[in-house]
Amino acid sequence: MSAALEIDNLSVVYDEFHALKDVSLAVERGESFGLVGESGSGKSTLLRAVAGLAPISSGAIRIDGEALKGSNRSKIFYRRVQMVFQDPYGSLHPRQTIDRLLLEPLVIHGIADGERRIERALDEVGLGNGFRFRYPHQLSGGQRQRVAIARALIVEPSILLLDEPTSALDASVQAEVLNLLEQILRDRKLTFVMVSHDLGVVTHMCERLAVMRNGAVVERLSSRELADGAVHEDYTRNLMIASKGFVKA
Amino acid sequence: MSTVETTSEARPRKGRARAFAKALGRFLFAAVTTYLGLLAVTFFIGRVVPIDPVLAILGDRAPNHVVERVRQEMGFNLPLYQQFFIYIKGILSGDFGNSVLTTNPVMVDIRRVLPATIELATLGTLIGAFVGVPLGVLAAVRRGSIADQVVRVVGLVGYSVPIFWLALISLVIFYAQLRWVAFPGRIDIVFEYTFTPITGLYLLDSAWQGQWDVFYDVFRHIILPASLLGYFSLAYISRMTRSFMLNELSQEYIVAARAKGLSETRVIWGHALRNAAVPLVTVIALSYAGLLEGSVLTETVFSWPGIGLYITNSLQNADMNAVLGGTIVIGTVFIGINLLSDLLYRTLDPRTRNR
Amino acid sequence: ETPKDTLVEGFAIDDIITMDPGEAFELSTAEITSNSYSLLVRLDMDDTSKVKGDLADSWSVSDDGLTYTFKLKSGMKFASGNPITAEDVAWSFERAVKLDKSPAFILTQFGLTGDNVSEKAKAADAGTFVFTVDKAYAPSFVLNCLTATVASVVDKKLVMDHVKAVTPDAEHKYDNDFGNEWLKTGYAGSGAFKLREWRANEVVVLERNDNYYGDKAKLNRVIYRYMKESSAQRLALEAGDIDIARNLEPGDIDAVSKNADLATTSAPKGTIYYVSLNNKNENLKKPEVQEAFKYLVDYDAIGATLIKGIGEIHQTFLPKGQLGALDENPYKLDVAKAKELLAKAGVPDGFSITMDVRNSQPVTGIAESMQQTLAQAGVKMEIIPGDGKQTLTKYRARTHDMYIGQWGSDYFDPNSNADTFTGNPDNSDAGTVKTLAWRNTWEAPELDKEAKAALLERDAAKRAAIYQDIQKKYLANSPFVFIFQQTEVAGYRKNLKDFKLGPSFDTNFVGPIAKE
Amino acid sequence: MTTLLTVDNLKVSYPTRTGVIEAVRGVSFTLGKERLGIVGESGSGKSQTGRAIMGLTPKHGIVTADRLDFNGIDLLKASAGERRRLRGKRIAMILQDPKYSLDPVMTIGRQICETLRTHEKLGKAEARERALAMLEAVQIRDPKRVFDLHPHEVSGGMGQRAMIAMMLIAGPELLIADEPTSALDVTVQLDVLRIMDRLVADRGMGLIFVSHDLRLVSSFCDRVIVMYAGKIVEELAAADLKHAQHPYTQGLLNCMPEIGSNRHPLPVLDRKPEWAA
Amino acid sequence: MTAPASPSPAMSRREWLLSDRPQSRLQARLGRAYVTWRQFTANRLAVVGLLIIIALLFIAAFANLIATHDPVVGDLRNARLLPPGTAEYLLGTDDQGRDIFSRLIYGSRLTLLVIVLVAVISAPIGLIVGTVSGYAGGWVDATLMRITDIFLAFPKLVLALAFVAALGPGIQNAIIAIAITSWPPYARIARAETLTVRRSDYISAVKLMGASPLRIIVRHVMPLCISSLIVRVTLDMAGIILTAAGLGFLGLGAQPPLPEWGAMIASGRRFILDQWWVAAMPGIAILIVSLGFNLLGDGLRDALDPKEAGQ
Ligand SMILES: Nc1ncnc2c1ncn2[C@@H]1O[C@H](COP(=O)(O)OP(=O)(O)OP(=O)(O)O)[C@@H](O)[C@H]1O
Ligand SMILES: Nc1ncnc2c1ncn2[C@@H]1O[C@H](COP(=O)(O)OP(=O)(O)OP(=O)(O)O)[C@@H](O)[C@H]1O
Ligand SMILES: [Mg+2]
Ligand SMILES: [Mg+2]
Repeated sequence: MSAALEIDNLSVVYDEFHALKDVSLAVERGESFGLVGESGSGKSTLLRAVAGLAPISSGAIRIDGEALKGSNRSKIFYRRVQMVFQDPYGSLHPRQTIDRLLLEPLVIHGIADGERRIERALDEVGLGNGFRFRYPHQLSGGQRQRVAIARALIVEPSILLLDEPTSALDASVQAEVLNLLEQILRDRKLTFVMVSHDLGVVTHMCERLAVMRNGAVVERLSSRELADGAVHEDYTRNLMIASKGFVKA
Repeated sequence: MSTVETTSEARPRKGRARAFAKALGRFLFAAVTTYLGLLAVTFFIGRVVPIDPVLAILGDRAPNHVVERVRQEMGFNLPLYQQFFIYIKGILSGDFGNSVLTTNPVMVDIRRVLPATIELATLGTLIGAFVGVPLGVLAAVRRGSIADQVVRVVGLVGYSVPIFWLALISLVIFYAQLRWVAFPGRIDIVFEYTFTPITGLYLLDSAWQGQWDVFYDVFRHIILPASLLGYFSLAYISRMTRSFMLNELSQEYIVAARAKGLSETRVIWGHALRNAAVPLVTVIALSYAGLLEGSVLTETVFSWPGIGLYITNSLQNADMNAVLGGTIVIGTVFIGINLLSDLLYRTLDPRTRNR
Repeated sequence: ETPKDTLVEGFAIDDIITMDPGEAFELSTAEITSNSYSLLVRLDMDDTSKVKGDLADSWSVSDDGLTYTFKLKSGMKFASGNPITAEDVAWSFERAVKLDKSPAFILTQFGLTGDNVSEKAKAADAGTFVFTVDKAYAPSFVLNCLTATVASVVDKKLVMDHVKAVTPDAEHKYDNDFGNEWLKTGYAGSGAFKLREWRANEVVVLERNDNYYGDKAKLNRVIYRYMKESSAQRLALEAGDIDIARNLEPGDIDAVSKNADLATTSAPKGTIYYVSLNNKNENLKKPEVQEAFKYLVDYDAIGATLIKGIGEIHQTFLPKGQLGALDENPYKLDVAKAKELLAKAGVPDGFSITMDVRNSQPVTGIAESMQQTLAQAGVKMEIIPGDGKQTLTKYRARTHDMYIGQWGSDYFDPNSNADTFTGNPDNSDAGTVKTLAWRNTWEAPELDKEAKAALLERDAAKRAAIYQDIQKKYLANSPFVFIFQQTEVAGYRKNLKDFKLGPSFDTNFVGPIAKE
Repeated sequence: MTTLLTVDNLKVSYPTRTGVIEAVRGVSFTLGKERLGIVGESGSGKSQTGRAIMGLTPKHGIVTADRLDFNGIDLLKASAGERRRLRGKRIAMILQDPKYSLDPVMTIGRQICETLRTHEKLGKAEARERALAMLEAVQIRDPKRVFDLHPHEVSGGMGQRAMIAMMLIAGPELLIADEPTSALDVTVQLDVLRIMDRLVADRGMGLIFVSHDLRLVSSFCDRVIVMYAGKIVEELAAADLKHAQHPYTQGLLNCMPEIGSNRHPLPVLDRKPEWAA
Repeated sequence: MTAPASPSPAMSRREWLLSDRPQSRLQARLGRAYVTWRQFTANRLAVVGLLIIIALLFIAAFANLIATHDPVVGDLRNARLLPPGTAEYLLGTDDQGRDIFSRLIYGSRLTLLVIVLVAVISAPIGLIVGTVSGYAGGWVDATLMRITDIFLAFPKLVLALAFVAALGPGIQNAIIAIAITSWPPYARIARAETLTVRRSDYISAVKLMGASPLRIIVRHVMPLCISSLIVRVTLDMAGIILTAAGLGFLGLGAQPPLPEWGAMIASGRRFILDQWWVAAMPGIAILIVSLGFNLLGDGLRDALDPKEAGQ
């Protein structure tokens, strides 16, 4: 049985700048996989490349064993793979109500019983029907991120790509969103790829993770190994120390 | 201690030069294609104009055989595309043809009329910028105050008033009634014999030659039209300044500058305006370009012998060589101004220097 | 304030396209040329149906009416200092004919061609010029034509220094341009003033010619300054920025004449304003409709307002002052009569029509006024405005319904107008003689024949009678509604002495003008 | 310990068309030569408190307090000029994001010199010397080069150091740091904190450290104030963090996932309306 | 859910509109419109502008009832160039003896006609060109922007003049000429807006839903451009009025006897020294109406497009 998502020697080049250099990964079906690294290390680029939003210069991506061609993705692909973005303030169309936002994928894919689905999706992410006709600016960051998750889930994908879904949120709100994601993961048996710069968040959510730096994967390990300090790279170790907080000299 | 070097610091200078050359190449290509389009559109219009160009050359009373002869001589009997090629060929060899109306080569005419417009538009823009920028700053700093409202209304009226109408009215007031200014043209006929312009910018020329009586006369001629144009650019510039300043004043670095204990003057003029100046350069350049064309109507009212008057006159007389020449020159000036403002932008904004 | 030794005129000189007298055919140029070049004969200001000598001291016509012999005054010089000889006169004629520009027909209509001109216009000796015509024309006709600026005498020696070699082709059979290119802006004359400079749409500068053989000009310089608008000219005149305003409109004339420092002067000119009806239009073709339209112009109101001071109501095609002009204005605004006529023509409820009008006064105002009066008789007239060249292009292509135009004689002789208003040898669209009659698709062979006969009538009084007869018939039955004859008006500062306007455009002399 | 700053019942409000927004609703504390942390979630009024002390509240905001005293100077009564002279010279503030808080068109060196020359009569050369020394003090390796760079040409961490240099160069007695490291990568964050830590210790300044990260604040500061909806809900010594009383504080402490700990689901805050009362 | 979709007695209409938990699409939309309206009306000058425009519409609609005289037929003999305030001629008469007041009233129809037609022609062209160009990028963008640049490189008025000269003078042709010259800036604006949103996450999100480019442009990008476009078009109305008047002034716009304001100024120009009102009155009318549009546009911008305010 092939992996849910396989990435082979993927490179992405933006105007002569190598954002990703020969990255390879494999994520099993039903697995939750984490990506950590500091800002600019290419985490988002990797997810965007999978979703067809970044220019792929070489390498291959396979979903359930099926190879994807270049950056073009079919409609069917998008029923399988969905993504939640880093910035909840920028990922919702500012002029559309939540209702309209959630209706859009249903219309595109010609899915019937929109009403019911929207209600259910909102319910699922812990937002009542009362939020349905609001505009994004009438929501808090956490609520927006829930809407974004609901939108991703409404087409019932099998793979969910999460690009730092909580980095823009307060710690307390982050906890709520993480709990929600965990519950969905459990209920729907989704395959997860989650990006974060916070080792705590990644180990909390994922079984395995990869550490990225300057567009390349420097280390692959499991959460267990990380918790035990079984780390090989200095860079990873630095990240670990930093996440512990300030130590007085 | 692990200091993270950023990529931008490490970027080599050579790459920068190459990027600049590339940008320049792209710009030139754009300029050339724009040019060709410009030529094509004008040429097309020129040939569709329902005026018999031969009529412009000969007048109504010419006998018919003369008309036919001239038509052939001018090549108006050739197919359109051939005429276009002939025209382009002329342009490429630097020949814009002769003006029917003045019999001079078009380039000679334009060399004579262009300085008049340049002088007018430049003075107008200077007035607009030197008054408009401080007004805009004032409005932004005192946002919502009476001063802000006044600046706003002054600006809006500037946007709303027909320029030719205002020109007429002010001519009646300042020339006919008060006799404060001189009219028409650029200079009194008295100086026709005593003053020889060098650059064609009379203010500069007369000052350079120390002919202060001429300078005064030229000034009395230019001040009214220039003030009118200045008012229009002022309306635009003050409004843009206001919005740029509001934008800059809401930035965090302004808070930081205040936190440093800088005086308000320094915060506003040294930091906010310095940053607002970057987009303002483009605005002022645009308004300059706008005045070049806004002068069409103004020049008509003030009998100002500039390129606007030249083009309208030629157009009405189906003098297509002159129209095309004039349009190309204005297009060149437009494109030149754009290039210049782009360069200025680059020097003013360090962020555009690399990357 | 203008300088003491300089006369500054505000003048709409935008029609000037060349200064070569052999080529120029524009009204403003006529004035400049007549002040800077000499002719054999000029109009007699005291009786404009006669001519008097300019360069010519005397002349005689042979009995067969074909040969005109001119004796030149002696000791005359061009502005350049070269002597004026019959050779210059002959060469000037030859030059004009061979150049064959717009005004050349004034000479060629006497049978001159490039091949025979050196024979037909030649110097018998240094002081005698002999001109031979092909038919026994009325001498008044020939002499009148010789007062046209195309017959100006140019300085052969000077021009020869500036000729440009050209390769002869089918159109131009000669190996040089007769100095045409240089003379467009250059000067080779002998008038009271020399042309110093012409800058299109800006200025014409004249300087006194000290070699002038006649009365020397009083002022050193004359500057014609381009100004189009009447109100601008008036402003400048009031402010003393110009000495003479040449294109004043009625309201401004009033104001100027009321100003203590200023005065006005006027003279009727040979220009006639008319409305023409194109016979291609089914309705306009009907004689009753044509007549009805003559009743649908409010002549009185127009005369009292729109053209007050700048024109006089005039309903025939020969302007007052020309030989044989008929001074009869029988038509008045009469809507009832017009309605009757329209009913007779089978269009009792009127019809819709367009009129091409150029954007200038007073024609726009007259057109608007007609629009209102025509509407009273049920005729809906739409005005199509355009600039001069635009409406003319349409007019010359005969695609108009109605056109409001002006016509100034090509030369100061009744034949000029008679020919254009009646002659139409080929009424097809391909017709090459584009007279005004042709432009309105109208033929009047009878009248044309009469006009041709008048040309050969050597008795001036009889000749005049023929023209009057033509005009009477024309008045009753033609697609032309004549409205007024232009009066040229100028406002000037009172410190000017001896400023007068002449009867035609080439008789506005600036030489006698002095300043106090 | 001498008291540097006394804040008593500070209120900041913004009248808007839809009603008055009360950003800070009666905050009181005192500060000596110590490190005081202010924590709280987004919008709880941390920054507004800091800015009110600096006198940087926007014009349309209304600041009131029973007492606002800096070293014996009554800030409420001080004229605008006096307050300006205090700013940068005696009270300084570091802003959150170096990308936005440095003037983009001015070189870093000039911005640092500007602070200095505003407050001290100093020649250009001398100011430059001092600035270079300060850049070195914030551990920039090649001060001469960085001096002539524009803000966009340096990394976030370096920009934040430049910002610190700019604010500390005139030797203030009180430093307000408003989330000085939240925009930085975790690894760089610690570098910057260490620099601040040393400078504060060396110069004996009072420090107000604003952050939303309770754990970070408690490890860095001596004393912590916890804010919620414009009010102080709890004040405690950093060492006593584990014994926090208020459920909000407890919630903040517990809701962060940690490496190695295995809490599924994470505890979440159950906000009670009475906290905000 | 117990709250009814219509305002309950306990809830004022205003509260219902301002509710931050709307119960229906309609309520959400109305609420949004209401907020915009309140933002708009907070700007007093903008309300003045709106009132001017409403007055213009009213006057244009009821011109035949308001006007006291025929706008085209005058009394050349008796009522030529009468000053304002003369019995029965409120604003005086012109050189054809026509009542200036009535001409101004009827002229409002022409003004409206011009701006409405120009807006209807040029705004959609600009919107389509701009969004397609901005979203598609590549050679489509390059080509479309080249064309736009060519039109922008022309002095606008000269280009309009040339077009009118080619098409022949007249109000329809003036409208076409102005429309042809006014779409490029709209295309630029729409493109700039599109470029900023093209890479935004919410457009990426829609793309991830599987939406086609056409759908993205029409349903997601265009609505975003529309408000800044509306603002710009409103602000441009004044410019259009001025350009039309300029053409009229040069004799290339509306034909006589149409009471077009610019042409009225042109014909009044001859009397400016003695009968100032003939040219002054239509000038004032133009000033008021274009000021109205500018004020309205300014207010709209602040209400619709807070971040663009002032630009
Ligand atoms: N559209 C683009 N054009 C050019 N460069 C890009 C583009 N998008 C990203 N990059 C560059 O690619 C690199 C990797 O970016 P990416 O967004 O993947 O980083 P990241 O690991 O997600 O960082 P962060 O934690 O800040 O989100 C960065 O240096 C960025 O500048
Ligand atoms: N200029 C202003 N006008 C109106 N309200 C404002 C203004 N500035 C701040 N506020 C309000 O004041 C409250 C407190 O803001 P403050 O910036 O102090 O929060 P904070 O605790 O610093 O949050 P963060 O962690 O997001 O920076 C917020 O609700 C904010 O909306
Ligand atoms: Mg990212
Ligand atoms: Mg804050």
